[in-house]
Amino acid sequence: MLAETPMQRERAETIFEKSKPGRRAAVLPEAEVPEPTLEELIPAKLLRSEPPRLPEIAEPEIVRHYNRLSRRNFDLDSGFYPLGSCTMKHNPRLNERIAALPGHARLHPAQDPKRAQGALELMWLLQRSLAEICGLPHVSLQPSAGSHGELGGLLLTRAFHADRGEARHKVLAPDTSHGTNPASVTMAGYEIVKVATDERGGVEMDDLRAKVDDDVACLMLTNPNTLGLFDENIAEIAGLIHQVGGTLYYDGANLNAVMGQSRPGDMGFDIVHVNLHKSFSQPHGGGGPGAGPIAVSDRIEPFLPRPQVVRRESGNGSGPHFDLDHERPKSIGRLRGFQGNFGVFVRSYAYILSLGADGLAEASETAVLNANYLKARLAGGRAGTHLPIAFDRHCMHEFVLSGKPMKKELGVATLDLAKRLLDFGFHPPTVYFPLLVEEALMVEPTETETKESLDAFAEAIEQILAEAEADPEKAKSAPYTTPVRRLDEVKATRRPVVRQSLGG
Amino acid sequence: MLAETPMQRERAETIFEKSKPGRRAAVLPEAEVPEPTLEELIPAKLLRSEPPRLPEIAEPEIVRHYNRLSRRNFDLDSGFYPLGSCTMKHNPRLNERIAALPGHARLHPAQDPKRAQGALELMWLLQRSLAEICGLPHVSLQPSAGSHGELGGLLLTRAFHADRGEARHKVLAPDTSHGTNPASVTMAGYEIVKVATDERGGVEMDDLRAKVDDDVACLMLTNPNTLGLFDENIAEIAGLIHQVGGTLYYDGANLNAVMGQSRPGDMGFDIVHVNLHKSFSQPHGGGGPGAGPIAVSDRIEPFLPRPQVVRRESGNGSGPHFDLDHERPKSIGRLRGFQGNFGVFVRSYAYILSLGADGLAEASETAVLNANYLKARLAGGRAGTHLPIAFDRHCMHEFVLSGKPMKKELGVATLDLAKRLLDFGFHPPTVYFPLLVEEALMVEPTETETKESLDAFAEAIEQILAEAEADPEKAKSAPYTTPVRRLDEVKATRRPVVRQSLGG
Amino acid sequence: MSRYTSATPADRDEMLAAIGVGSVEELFAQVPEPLRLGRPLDLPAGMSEAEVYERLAELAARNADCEEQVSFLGAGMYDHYVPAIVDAITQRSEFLTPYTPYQPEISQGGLQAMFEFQTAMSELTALPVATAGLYEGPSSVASAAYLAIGATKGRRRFVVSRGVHPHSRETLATYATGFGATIEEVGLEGGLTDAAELADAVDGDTAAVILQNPNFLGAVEDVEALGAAAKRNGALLVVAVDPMTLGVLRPPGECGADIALGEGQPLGNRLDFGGPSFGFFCGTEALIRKMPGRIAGETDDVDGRRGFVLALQTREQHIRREKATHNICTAQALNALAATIHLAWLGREGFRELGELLVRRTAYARERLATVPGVELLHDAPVARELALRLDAPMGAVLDRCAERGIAAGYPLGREYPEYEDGLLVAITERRTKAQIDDLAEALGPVIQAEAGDLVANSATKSPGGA
Amino acid sequence: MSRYTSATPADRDEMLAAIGVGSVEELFAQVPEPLRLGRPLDLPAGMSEAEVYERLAELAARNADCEEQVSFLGAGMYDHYVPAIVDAITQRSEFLTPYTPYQPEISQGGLQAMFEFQTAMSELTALPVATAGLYEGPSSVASAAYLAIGATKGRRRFVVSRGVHPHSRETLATYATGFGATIEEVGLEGGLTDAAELADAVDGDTAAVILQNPNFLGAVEDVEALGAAAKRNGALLVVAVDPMTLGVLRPPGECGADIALGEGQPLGNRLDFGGPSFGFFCGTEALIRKMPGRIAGETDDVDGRRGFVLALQTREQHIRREKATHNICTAQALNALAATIHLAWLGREGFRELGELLVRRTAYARERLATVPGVELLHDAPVARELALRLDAPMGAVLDRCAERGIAAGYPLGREYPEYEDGLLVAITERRTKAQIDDLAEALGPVIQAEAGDLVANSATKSPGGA
Ligand SMILES: Cc1ncc(COP(=O)(O)O)c(C=O)c1O
Ligand SMILES: Cc1ncc(COP(=O)(O)O)c(C=O)c1O
Repeated sequence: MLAETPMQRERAETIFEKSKPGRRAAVLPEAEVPEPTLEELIPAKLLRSEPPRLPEIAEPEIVRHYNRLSRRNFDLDSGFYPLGSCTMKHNPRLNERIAALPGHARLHPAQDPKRAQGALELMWLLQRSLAEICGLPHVSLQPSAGSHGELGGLLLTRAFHADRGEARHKVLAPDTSHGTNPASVTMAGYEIVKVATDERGGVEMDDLRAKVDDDVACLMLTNPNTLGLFDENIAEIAGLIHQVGGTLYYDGANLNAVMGQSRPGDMGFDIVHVNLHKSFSQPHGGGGPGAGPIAVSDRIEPFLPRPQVVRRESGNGSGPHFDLDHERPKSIGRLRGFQGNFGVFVRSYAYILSLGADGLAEASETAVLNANYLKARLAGGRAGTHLPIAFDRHCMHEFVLSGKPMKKELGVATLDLAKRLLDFGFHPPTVYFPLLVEEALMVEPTETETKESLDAFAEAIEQILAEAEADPEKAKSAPYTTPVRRLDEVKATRRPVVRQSLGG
Repeated sequence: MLAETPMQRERAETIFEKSKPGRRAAVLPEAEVPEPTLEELIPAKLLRSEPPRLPEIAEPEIVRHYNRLSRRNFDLDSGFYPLGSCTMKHNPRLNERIAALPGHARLHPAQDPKRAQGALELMWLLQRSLAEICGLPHVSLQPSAGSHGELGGLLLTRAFHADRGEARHKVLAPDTSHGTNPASVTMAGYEIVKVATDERGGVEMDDLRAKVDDDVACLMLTNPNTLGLFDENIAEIAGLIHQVGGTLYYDGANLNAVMGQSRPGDMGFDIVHVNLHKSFSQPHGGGGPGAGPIAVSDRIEPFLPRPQVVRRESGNGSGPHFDLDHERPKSIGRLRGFQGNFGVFVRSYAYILSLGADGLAEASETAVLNANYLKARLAGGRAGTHLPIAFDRHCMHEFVLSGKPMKKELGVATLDLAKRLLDFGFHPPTVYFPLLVEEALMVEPTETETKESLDAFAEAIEQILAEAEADPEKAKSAPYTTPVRRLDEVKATRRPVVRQSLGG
Repeated sequence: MSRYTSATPADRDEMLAAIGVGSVEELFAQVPEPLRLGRPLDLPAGMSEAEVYERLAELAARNADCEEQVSFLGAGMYDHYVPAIVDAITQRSEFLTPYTPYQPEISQGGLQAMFEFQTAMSELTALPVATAGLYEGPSSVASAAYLAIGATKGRRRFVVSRGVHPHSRETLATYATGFGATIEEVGLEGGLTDAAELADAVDGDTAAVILQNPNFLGAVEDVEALGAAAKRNGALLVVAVDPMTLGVLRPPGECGADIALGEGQPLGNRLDFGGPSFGFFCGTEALIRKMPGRIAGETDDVDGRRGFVLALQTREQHIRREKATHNICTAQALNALAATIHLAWLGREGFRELGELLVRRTAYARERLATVPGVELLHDAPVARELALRLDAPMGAVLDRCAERGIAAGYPLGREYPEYEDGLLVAITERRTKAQIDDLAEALGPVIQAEAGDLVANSATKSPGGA
Repeated sequence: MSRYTSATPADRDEMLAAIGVGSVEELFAQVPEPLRLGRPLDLPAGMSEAEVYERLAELAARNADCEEQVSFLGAGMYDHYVPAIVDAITQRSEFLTPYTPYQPEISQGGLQAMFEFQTAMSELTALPVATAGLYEGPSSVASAAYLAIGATKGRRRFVVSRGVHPHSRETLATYATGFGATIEEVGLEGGLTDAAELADAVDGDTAAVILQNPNFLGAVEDVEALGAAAKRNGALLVVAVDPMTLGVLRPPGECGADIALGEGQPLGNRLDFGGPSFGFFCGTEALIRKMPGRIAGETDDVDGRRGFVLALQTREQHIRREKATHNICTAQALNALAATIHLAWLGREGFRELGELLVRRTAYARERLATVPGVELLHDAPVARELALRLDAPMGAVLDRCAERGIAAGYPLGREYPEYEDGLLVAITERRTKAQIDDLAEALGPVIQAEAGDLVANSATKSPGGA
């Protein structure tokens, strides 16, 4: 019998603690030029007296440190990761290979567009592809992530209304909306107004009608929404918003359900953000990078951020060329430096080229099939009793269970179930979101999972529930086998220690 | 308490067992050309009826399979790996980056030398560098590993003697020699004659004198030898062999001890192989690839393998160019296809450029320092009692302990100690080699280890021995925490199962 | 089934049976018919891996990258050498493929890396609190402004030096329409922020004074002196810094900065035509609960083992929604990891040496380039790693001619600084050798002469420039 | 201290004190003074990482690689597309940096991968036993010959087709001086091994008959028919195969081969100017204890868990020394892993499809090229992935002219086959598109015309070649 796993035995030590004076990894080139003292070049008062206390450590131990650290992460390339709303789909290594080509990786962002034609063409092609997928004619690639796209979309809305001499103050969003939606609303200077959810999991139409007026700048919607359900009233909703002159914003986090099946533009949305790190396979990197391009309708186009990638016909018949258009008088301006997360564009465009029209449609189909299958598996057995589905209808690419009965009857909270799943080698679903569902468990298997993985996950849930029926403590004290066990999050927030102390 | 570690719980399943008919990862390009049936192009009797039963599995699960598998390996980038004789030194990632450049990785071996000047120049530069390090003027890069170099060296010896009208039959090697030495001797058609070791760990001179005669083709020596000791009589030994017209072969596995300090050529050796995967940082790859270039003296040069990389002055004053010289009438011929393990040459040359003259000398110095320090640490405490040093003098880059007292007094064999070290997160030293030392433990820390790692290793040994004094069963049943525990090697050899059965 | 999906026809049948429907079609019935696309997307058919590679390698080859050109382009992103271990480690699946560490027990690798990143950035800036990172540089400036509104109880006026990166100022302007804030720009004088104008501009309604150091023209500012106006008026002092200069330049935390932030690309990140990189964001203890984005914090597990978690999550959108300090969710964790590894690789001494190398090579470049006929210094303030010139010839033509010789000569200032229509910003990294600097000088001379004709004749005899 | 070593001056002092010496120098005292080098090595000083990169990237740029040229070079190594997952996985430290799995408990990753490799190669060749791999192709032929001596109780005569790769025949000849063996070569007739000559050559002293399929001229041999002579005389039938053809060609195990081996490069390995790659080596059950190199075998641990170990180590040098079946130690494990991953990626169907694609494109290329004036087929035997032509113009000049057009037209046969001085071997992979084949055809015509003058006039009207 073992007291600890090998990883548990290995106590955390930061790279700063492994430092020893005099060690180093980097050797720098010779200066080759005259070497006056720094004070001869820059006034002493503007100079630093002591270098920052970075670690002193030779290369082999740096490599070991981060290699060992890496193994303290669970990752998508090791196992099932049904983190709802995050679309943890396979990250093809092909895309990494292509992104690493020097023509991409070592291309300076201020390179003259004449000498960056390949990059601009790729961006233009990605814009066209996303426009087609979203069913909206214009795309800006600038936003760095979904939430950045949301902010951009709301600033577009503001500019759109300002251009018409209007100042509106309210933005509507359902109570199931993602936290970034209201946060973006606040940052964009609007007031958020929550709309209720009906018993089928869609927007409560009466509530919506009651709240729609001409102070409404925008309605932000995720469709399928964060319950994994397609809002069947979307056409009517769009009508209501457009009637009062508002814009309809599509949070594209769930686009993976509808690629090649249904298009936000066709549903009536004016502005869509696309999370390239979700539907388009950019690896999540432990929390980024991503990218959140926005697709918009004609009426929003004039306000898109600057610069915009454009294709121009050469007058001289030498074929089209690509450029950055800065002359956009109505533009909201920049959302960030340079042209956006180009490295992400490369990966996502490689993904689109790999799958093609059919492949994208098939991906969404399989994502929906996998979700419904897993939902069906979990509707039986103990999960059916303890973890009922929140809204009982076919789902799209994800679904939400409620751990309320489990908590009530077994004393085991959703959090406990999640922690116990860790011992079974699974990443837990998203927990406690959407807020609407008590003890929520949001499951998104994605299309790249096998039926075997789904079955194994369902069996693990069954086993955990069986175990909890016999002894709820088992789950409540879980996990047991992870590199560290349950952590004191309260302490970390009450008395935050957010950097390694180095004394002095 | 835990019944099993997470890795132990995960039972081995091969990629073939994960196969499911109809799945696939590769999508192939369209043929683009006419597609007659194969029988129209190749007679049916020469065609295969059923494709080989390769796995059917989509890319995400292939990646997961090998990622998970990888974590069932201990590796140099995770911890201390003092595997004697193998020089497990840090493998710089820079070298991987350079080897992956398309100009290296996608260069066809049959490219016309005119259009492979960079590759040939690199090979030539590596030849010159190894010649300088070995103190011998000519180098062939062809051999694929040390043992291949040995075979090559013996065939060179044969050719050298044949050229003088001699046919000799015996090759001498000390009883401490590595297994490849006698195996190469046999393959080269010679008879091996063992030479004894004296009480200082060097060649027993009387025994050598008794065995040297004019039927001796060659003496193969490792210096420092596999005990980690420099043979102080090397000059005399060389004299004895040369006197009878034999060649002196240097097994370069231990070159890491003497780079920039002492050169085999200066010691009197005629032929040297260099394991680029040891002293020159080519990663070991789980058992290759490596490369075993040979450096030779003038008298051996005419017999070197074909083709040889040469630098030629252009008659027209346009500077030198590089070529493959096939016109070597006395050459022993090829030892393999094309030009050798070029990818390994790139890595090792990058390493030589990185360290330079001083760095290489410093590497050997530090390797020797680290070995002697660890030896000193292990001379104290329980190791000093249970695991005495086999030959008590300063060592070079490695040293050999004997577990004989430990086995006798505690009933714990060297193998048990090695297995118990696994639980402490260390790769064990080489065990049961050299054969001369009973219950041998051969420790080579290399220069890239920190003092802290050496200390931790010494402390682990101390702890294991303390534990063994109290309860020898602890070691004898070790390991406990590895992905699998002690394996039945006898069964694997008695009733070998060497492939996955697929039924049918 | 594609190469990335696994549902065989047999699987599909079993799965549909378990669901209790006859086809996947039925599952999509919730999408009203008129909204179904009903046709294939108008995109090309899928391609094999080799074909995708060839196609995109072909596009990549149409870019003039820094492997092919000798590049003096900077302006916020720099062609530093990224050590091989950065790629090797960041490409490990364990770092590459997980998401934000919501489950800390199985995310200690990422969380500890964040903690180390925070420590490193805190050391660089000499400020006690660092976040785990924002999107990139310019939007971090806007995020600092947003924070300043809250930290000053709603002041909505920003005083910004024209030495701040134009992209940062433009981004701030974009965001400010949402914040309902106003921006006042302070001009440059001799390459440096006009101290008097700045002092005048700051008032009791000012939420923040925003500076950049070195500023966009490469000049090293006296941040402490400039910042006094902010202190006097209770405004935050926000300083955007080039992290690569912080081995030698006085860190913002020692100059009175409340917030130091910047573009992180120079630390271990590729150029990538502008992204992804990351923004770092550091501040005083007082601001910790107002910070944007993730922060890793140290704690213990139930058995007393040291561990790390996302701390202070109550600042964040997923908990606080409309009351969050920021809307950021997916950020740039992998890019921050790259920086952490790069900094560990450089180490304390290497980081300082690199800073010194940049300063010395830049000084050499300035002296050398100033001797070129037709070139003069745009300012003679001290510089660290980038310098500004004026050229006596049409900028576009000069840059094209240099490009023909394989040199990207620098960043033309004209678009963003009409006052410096003839201005060129030249950046130096440790990859730019003395020989390359000399080549640039030797290329510029004849190129300017050719483009400017005899305009340059009268400046041909001047002596080396500089201070 | 270098960047890779850690002993600081303080460490050194402590360590020397523990050892009980005053300097490292003292430790080297065992090296007699006259043998001490006493001067620095005559090598350049160490360089920074960036400088080493630049220097070697510069050398690399002086090679015309397959990224830059359209290459029809083959002759044993082929420009196949290596899927990205191969690099991603083989570059993981866990596979890249350990050594041979002597400690199986901590080497299950490598051992299981070997076991999978063996299974895959066994499937490909249809022989029950596969080893974990040898150095590369040609030396594997010599290793098979060595085995054959033992398996035939000391026969020392090999009959070898001239269709076997010249490098294999040369390597065999080199080794044979050690084995004390003789070699008889059998000629080719119409591109194929002369069956009658072969039958005559084999006798009761013959240890092995060695064939290659497809042979060096690209022709598909009737291995079973040719092998009959070996069977009759109790010699082993050894067949070198191109693994990429084994999705479509009858596998050696079904043709009576005792040993099938070959160059593994086409499976997941880079060209690397010729290495490292690996040799695969498969045989019948009867030969298992005579096999060279590592073999992974399945077994159980003390708790009954399935595991893998190095099996049958008593064949090996480290146990059996001079009685070992071979001298190999460090082999090519990582390259074999690359092959395993590539094969899993191709999968059962993909592997067959790839074989078919090669056959069809090669057929197209043969037909297309044969229409070029000045080109005729060297033989019209069936081909799978490589074809042999005769050109009516000086070979060197034709190849140079094609190279100027960015095409490596193929492998000239002249050096190794004086009888085919005008012979050119053209290899096809899935990367060589129809358009590229057409380009080659279009380039060859004018080039030959230019080089050969009116010599070609009379062949200009001939019809497409082929069988
Ligand atoms: C529904 C939903 N909306 C918005 C977002 C925000 O996207 P991002 O993380 O890219 O900023 C997320 C992602 O986490 C999401 O799941
Ligand atoms: C002393 C000695 N000689 C020879 C060899 C054989 O070298 P290789 O494994 O490169 O064939 C080794 C390596 O293991 C060795 O340690």
